[in-house]
Amino acid sequence: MTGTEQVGRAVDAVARCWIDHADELTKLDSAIGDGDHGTNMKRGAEAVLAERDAIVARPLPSALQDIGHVLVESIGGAAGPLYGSFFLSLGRTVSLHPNRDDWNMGLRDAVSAVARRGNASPGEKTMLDVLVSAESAFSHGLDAAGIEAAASEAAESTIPMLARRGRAAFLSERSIGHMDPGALSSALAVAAICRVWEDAP
Amino acid sequence: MTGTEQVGRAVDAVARCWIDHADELTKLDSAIGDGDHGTNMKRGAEAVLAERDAIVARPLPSALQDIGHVLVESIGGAAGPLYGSFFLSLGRTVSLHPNRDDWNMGLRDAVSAVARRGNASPGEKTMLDVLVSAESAFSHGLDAAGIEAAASEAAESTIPMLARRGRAAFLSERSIGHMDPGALSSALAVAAICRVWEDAP
Amino acid sequence: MKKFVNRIDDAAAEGLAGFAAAYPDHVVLGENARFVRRRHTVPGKVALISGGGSGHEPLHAGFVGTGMLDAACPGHIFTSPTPGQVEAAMGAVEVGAGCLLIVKNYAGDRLNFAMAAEAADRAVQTVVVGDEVLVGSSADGERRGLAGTLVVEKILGASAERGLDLKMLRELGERVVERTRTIGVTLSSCSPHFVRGPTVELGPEEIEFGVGIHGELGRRRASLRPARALVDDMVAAIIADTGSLAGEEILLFVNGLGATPLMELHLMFGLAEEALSAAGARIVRRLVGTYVTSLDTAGCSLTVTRLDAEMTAAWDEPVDTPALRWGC
Amino acid sequence: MKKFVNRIDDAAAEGLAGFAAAYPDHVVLGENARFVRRRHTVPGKVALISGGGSGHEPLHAGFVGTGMLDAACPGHIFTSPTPGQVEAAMGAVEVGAGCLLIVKNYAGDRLNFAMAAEAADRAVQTVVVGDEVLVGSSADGERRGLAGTLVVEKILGASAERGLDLKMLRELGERVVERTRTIGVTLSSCSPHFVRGPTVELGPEEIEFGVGIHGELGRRRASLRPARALVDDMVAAIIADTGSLAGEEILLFVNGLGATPLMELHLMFGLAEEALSAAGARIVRRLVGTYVTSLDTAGCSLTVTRLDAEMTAAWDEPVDTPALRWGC
Ligand SMILES: Nc1ncnc2c1ncn2[C@@H]1O[C@H](COP(=O)(O)OP(=O)(O)O)[C@@H](O)[C@H]1O
Ligand SMILES: Nc1ncnc2c1ncn2[C@@H]1O[C@H](COP(=O)(O)OP(=O)(O)O)[C@@H](O)[C@H]1O
Ligand SMILES: [Mg+2]
Ligand SMILES: [Mg+2]
Ligand SMILES: [Mg+2]
Ligand SMILES: [Mg+2]
Repeated sequence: MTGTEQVGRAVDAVARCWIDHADELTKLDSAIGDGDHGTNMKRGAEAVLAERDAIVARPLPSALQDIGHVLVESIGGAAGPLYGSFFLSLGRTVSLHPNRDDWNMGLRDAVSAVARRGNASPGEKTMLDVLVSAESAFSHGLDAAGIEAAASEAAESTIPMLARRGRAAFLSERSIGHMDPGALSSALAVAAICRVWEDAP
Repeated sequence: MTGTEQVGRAVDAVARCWIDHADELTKLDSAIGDGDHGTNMKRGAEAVLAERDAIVARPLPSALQDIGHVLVESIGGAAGPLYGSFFLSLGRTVSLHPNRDDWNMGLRDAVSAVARRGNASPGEKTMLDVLVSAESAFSHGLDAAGIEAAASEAAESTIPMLARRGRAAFLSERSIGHMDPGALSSALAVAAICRVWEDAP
Repeated sequence: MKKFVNRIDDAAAEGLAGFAAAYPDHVVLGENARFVRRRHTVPGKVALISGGGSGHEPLHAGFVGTGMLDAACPGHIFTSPTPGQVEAAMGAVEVGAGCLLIVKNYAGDRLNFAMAAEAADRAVQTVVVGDEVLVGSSADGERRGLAGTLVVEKILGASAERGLDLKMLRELGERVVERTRTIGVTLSSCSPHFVRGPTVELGPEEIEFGVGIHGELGRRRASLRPARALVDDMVAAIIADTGSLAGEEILLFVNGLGATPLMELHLMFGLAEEALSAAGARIVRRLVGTYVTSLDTAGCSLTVTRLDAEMTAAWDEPVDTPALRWGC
Repeated sequence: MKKFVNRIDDAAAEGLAGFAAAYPDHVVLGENARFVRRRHTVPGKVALISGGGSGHEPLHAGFVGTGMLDAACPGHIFTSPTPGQVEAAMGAVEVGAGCLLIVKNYAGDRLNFAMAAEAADRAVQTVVVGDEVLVGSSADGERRGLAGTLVVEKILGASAERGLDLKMLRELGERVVERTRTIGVTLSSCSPHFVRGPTVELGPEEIEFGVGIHGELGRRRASLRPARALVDDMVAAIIADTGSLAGEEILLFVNGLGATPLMELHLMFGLAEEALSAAGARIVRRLVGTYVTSLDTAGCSLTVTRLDAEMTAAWDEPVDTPALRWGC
């Protein structure tokens, strides 16, 4: 499968996943936020799907940056700029035909771009906790299943955390006991990508 | 028992009755009105009770007119002017020591004062239906129990009526099947007065 | 229904006291809060006095001030004020040119204001406001006084400032009432302080069509549908009452009944403008917001006034009241 | 929760379209409704731009016009607008004196407005509004941007009309934020279009104390008590944050969160004025009404701004926007 075909299938899988789990994300964001994360991610997914063919037809770096722009201009809220920064950064660093090391470097930069943009660090009950875990699993050479598990565990790990960033931070202790909605949307995306990667490495 | 003593006991009985049945009147007025008849009549009762001794100390005609003024300035809404007109008229026509015929003429004038003030006629699902029945029972020489029964039946008779006056008239057919709140407050008052009258004719 | 309140019986009085505290430059509370009057009366001007039960805020006290009312008499919640309150208000604001009483078409309001007018030893005239669109079988019935009351008070207020006398004002008022039609829809009834729970229970898919402003039953129960369908029904009911609006210059006023967010009122306004334009009407003046309410009722009303030059000019005149302010 | 709506996803856009239709003389919708701008810009004036998720109406688009904002960017319900919207607004209303972005203190608002500022090829400065009173353990935390945003926008709007430059406006804005504190209380949370039922379930005797304007959980759950007790707690929390208000000249602004009737807001205003006066504060300016909301939330907020001469003068300047209008 060509690179762009794989990107296309990843885009479809992530978008499908965010759309299918919108209600779940809404429920989480209702508990410690304002309830819009589900519709925000669904809107972002639909916007990318609407331009999927054009995006996939472009060279990988541009395709990834296009995805970033589309997400920034469609999701809104805190999640938009953060997911946008991730793909914009990834698109700027990966080469045309990246090998695992190229992806490794690209993902590392993308995760730190998110951290920088959101001025957050791991352990603050945000999507960053999942992105950091997934990236580190990838950089340690784990396979798709291993990376997916790391992401899922990271999402679970946000439940006991005290939120220090984002809307949930306003609740202090009351944020404890709930999974962070952005952490789940990130873990869902990682899982979707891993499955596509697994089917056609 | 002197006249004024009897008026005092009648005032206490009617006021006590309106206060005790406030919730019931509220429920009826919620069904086909705006729900305030219970509190309106309770407020009127409390206002008269507050001036009870001063009122009772005065000659009967003035006492009745004072009751009318107090009710007008305390009940408000449609019920205020109507109950007020009743007592104002009664106070203007009864003599200092009225016999049954004097009361008869006074009550007849008072009921027509209410009809004039409200521009209503019997059968329009208002308090007038009860006042007319009670007055006619009185004028036909019935005893306290008979008058009380007539009033109570008249209140029941408003249930199938289509309201043509007051707030309930706006509901047309939807007013059918509910007792008119003003009819109940009038029937309660008649019953209270009859019992006082019965104990000490 | 949870409320910000201390003693239930004091809810209206404490609300009025807070209102007066909030607008010291505009209004003054009459003796033991029997009425609210504008701070500065205008020599020679006809005094405009209105009032009614509390629970419709900002109506009527919110419309006391330059270009609108001289005084408003607030009764208890949903209970018309007493003749004594109206008489006291007349005594406070009448300056020799007589009083025009603006009375909504309810038995309580008409009875109490009539007793005040009878007892008054000054020139008093009355305009009864009945702007409700009659729906179905009630075609011959009485029209309730609804949100159109604001339009009447604004147009009469400006005209009184311009010096119209009592008779001309009453006639203008009656003409405005004739050309003003309102229809309301409720999604959930209000829960008055004296009623445990809502006055009318509506199911999740039920609405009341053709409603008043006292939480009472409307003309008929209907089912909840998308806003466009509701607006089309409301506009159709208005036109069935007024006759064709084709070519008419109209004021469109979409009013919230107390607990409907502005986003939804704006949405209904846009749909109403579309529907009326499609019916050939020309919207030349516009108002949208929560002005004539029924405590915490979720719902809204559409008011259409067929304007003429005099009414449009009066509508445009400056007004400076707590709830309505433009041009000064 | 029943609403006036067509398609759920179109609720905000159709509300905005209705808003623009209702105020044709005040505002113009930007290309595919990405922003709302005032009809007439003022040459040489610093452009004031704000925005945020929809659902807070009339904030922010209702404050576009003379003496307040030049443009407002509405996002989806409770979702910050995108950088592209802010950039488009800047392009439409900046007239050479730069843009001041007024940004409420939420991650989404700050992230999106920051990306727009970074991409802009014009002078841009930002004022972050965090006026929330911090309660208990969160003493060191972030302050949410609440109803005080209106005060900041009014004072900066007037000052920009008077010709203050970008730097002076930003400094004034930061000073106003520093001197403005808001605390809110919710009786029942809102039911956003995308959430089946309320965001937060509150029992019949429960309230949320120290709330935001997105229907989210507040600082703590508390029990419903008489209004006077609630106001005393709110004022105590404000003073615990600001320090004594004795001798201070203050603006008191009591704001409805969307579904609270005016009678209750007036009642809360009266109690707040009493409590603050008892604490030695002098109330010199007043505002009460439903201005900065959270869809259909039943609740209210108390905002206190410690005024100085410059702020008071700016507050008094004429303003002509859809939601706030005096002096012109
Ligand atoms: N500063 C931040 N750094 C990293 N992630 C953040 C930050 N702020 C918010 N988030 C993420 O955004 C998610 C919320 O997204 P969303 O609900 O769409 O935005 P909003 O909070 O503006 O409504 C949170 O669950 C969290 O994972
Ligand atoms: N025109 C009228 N003639 C006689 N009785 C009337 C008339 N209008 C109203 N009523 C009586 O008043 C009662 C309602 O009183 P109340 O609820 O206190 O006033 P309101 O309708 O103003 O809220 C009705 O039940 C009816 O009996
Ligand atoms: Mg959210
Ligand atoms: Mg009633
Ligand atoms: Mg009533
Ligand atoms: Mg949000």
